[in-house]
Amino acid sequence: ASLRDRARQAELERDMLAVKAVADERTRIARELHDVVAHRVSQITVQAGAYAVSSNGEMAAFAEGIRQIGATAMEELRELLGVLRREDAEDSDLVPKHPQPTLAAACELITEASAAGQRVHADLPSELPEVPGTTARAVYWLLHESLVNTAKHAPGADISVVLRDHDGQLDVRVANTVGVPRSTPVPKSGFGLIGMRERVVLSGGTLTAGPLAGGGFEVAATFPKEPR
Amino acid sequence: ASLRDRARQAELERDMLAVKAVADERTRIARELHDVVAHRVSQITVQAGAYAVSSNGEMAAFAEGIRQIGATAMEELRELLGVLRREDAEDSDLVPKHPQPTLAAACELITEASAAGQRVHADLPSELPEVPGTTARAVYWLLHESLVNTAKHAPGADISVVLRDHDGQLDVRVANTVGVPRSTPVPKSGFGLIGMRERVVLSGGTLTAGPLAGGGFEVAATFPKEPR
Amino acid sequence: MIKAVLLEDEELVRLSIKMILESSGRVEVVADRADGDEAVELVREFRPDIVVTDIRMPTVDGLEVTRRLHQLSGPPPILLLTTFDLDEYVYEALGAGAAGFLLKDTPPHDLVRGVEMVAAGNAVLAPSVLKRM
Ligand SMILES: Nc1ncnc2c1ncn2[C@@H]1O[C@H](COP(=O)(O)OP(=O)(O)OP(=O)(O)O)[C@@H](O)[C@H]1O
Ligand SMILES: Nc1ncnc2c1ncn2[C@@H]1O[C@H](COP(=O)(O)OP(=O)(O)OP(=O)(O)O)[C@@H](O)[C@H]1O
Ligand SMILES: [K+]
Ligand SMILES: [Mg+2]
Ligand SMILES: [Mg+2]
Ligand SMILES: [Mg+2]
Repeated sequence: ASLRDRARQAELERDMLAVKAVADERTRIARELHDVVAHRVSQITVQAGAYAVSSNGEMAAFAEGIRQIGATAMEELRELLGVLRREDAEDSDLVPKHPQPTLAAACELITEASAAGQRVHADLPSELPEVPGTTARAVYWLLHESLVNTAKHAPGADISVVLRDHDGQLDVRVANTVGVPRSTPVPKSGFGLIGMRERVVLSGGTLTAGPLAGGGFEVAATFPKEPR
Repeated sequence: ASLRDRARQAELERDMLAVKAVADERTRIARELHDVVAHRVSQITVQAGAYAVSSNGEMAAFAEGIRQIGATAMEELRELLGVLRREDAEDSDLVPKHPQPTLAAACELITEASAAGQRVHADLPSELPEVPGTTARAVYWLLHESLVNTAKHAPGADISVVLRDHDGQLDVRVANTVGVPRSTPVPKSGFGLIGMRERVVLSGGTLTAGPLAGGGFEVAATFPKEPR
Repeated sequence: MIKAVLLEDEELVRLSIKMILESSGRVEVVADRADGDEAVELVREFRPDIVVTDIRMPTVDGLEVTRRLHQLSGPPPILLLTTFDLDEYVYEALGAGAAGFLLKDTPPHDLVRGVEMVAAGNAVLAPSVLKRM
């Protein structure tokens, strides 16, 4: 083939291959999610549904709680799979439809955690600043994961959440004390902080996370308030 | 740029872009899975765990069943996340990540099972035949699921694995004796054999699976050695 | 009382759905099986008001059940259940004559209502599918 043909061909293939590679990958992941994960979650939900109509009141209440979480998870899986399988390339970016996380939604996580019995002390600006969507999303998931992590790795700990809006940037800090040692170990996998860091970096911010000198744990991030 | 440069450049980019597109996509999906789906499943499992120790026997049994399915789902999610997160660029080729199951890898499962205390007797050809990738993959998962099933549904059983290479086809048979009855019931879902059958059929083979007349269980498949 | 035949290969799920339907006091599951292979015989024997069937089953799936039952004269209405609404089979089965389709994680009361609707001769579709059609 002439050099010109070769160049044109390679350019074409470059684009097509990238598209195809992503599509194949999506299909494979979608299949795994559908066949394995969604299958289990559906089992849980159906079974919980059966007990939710039981005449034993305590049992029914517990089962209904499980059923609702299961049904929500199924919806989220359907949405994720819908995105993975959606073929039209235009809106094929993986924007999560579900929580459209704003800073306000992020702050609500604090209220919910308190309601669920976590000991959170929050220090927020009187007015939430305007921030780009990627920042709001990163803050939302940072708070979410930090609160989950505290419940998981430091139950009963005192948690402090500080949001500070200054000099064109937004600082977020979540710190917790040691908490009560767990009697049974929890599974650790370490995917939470990785995802957190990626979201922060994607939004143009920086993150530090790690144990505190006197015990406890700290997550601290700084975000630009202007889109990059 | 000269045409030669343009061609070389585009060829290079073609490959790199495909790899990068897949990596980005994986990372996004992994985050979403962790933060949304795994979080819900973990909520279910934790709640069910709390009720599994309830003094109400019926409640405890129900909750323990749910907890076990939830824990399995979490393991599967972690595995999927591990695969999505595996970063080593070398083997980040665009083919499915899971173990890249070869016949040799399939046979290793037998060694691993023995090491883990299962009583396996294997009858393998002195030289493993060359088979298409879909066949190797199907054999791998067939063995994997059969060994898991035996541990789950017939603990302590004697297991026989036979691979026979003859007349252009590959026969695989896994059979087990009855084993020791379980004191607590295990969650049954029936997804394993369905997935197994799908994989076998995809490779152009046939499968029979079911209880043996004298007790025990048998899985037997025949695969073509040529790609379809 | 609505008489239902229930086909679902997973024992756990089958028992759960049976429990949900019967707890209403308005549905009786007259026969339940882990496969669709006996669907025609079951319908002949039990004369159900409805057949509630899983889509994916090991040998004879919900799609084939639908096809087979539709060769009978006066087949009972068929309600398909599926784990997932994205199942390619859903559309095919509806085309083959199923009267409705619901997700397995439909809330218990809606599941019972769905069975009543279909048994009464109506069509029922999971909301998420309606959205896409
Ligand atoms: N608030 C915290 N208090 C104490 N230790 C923490 C806290 N947050 C994180 N850690 C430690 O950091 C590790 C990594 O956290 P990360 O969220 O990445 O993973 P994980 O919570 O173990 O698992 P998952 O992938 O499910 O989130 C944890 O395993 C834990 O040891
Ligand atoms: N080796 C075996 N010995 C005895 N019974 C078995 C064996 N393998 C499978 N079975 C029976 O066949 C059923 C279906 O097996 P299958 O692997 O499809 O599902 P499962 O193991 O119950 O659940 P999972 O979806 O987690 O694999 C099992 O529930 C069990 O009753
Ligand atoms: K199913
Ligand atoms: Mg975590
Ligand atoms: Mg199994
Ligand atoms: Mg099924």
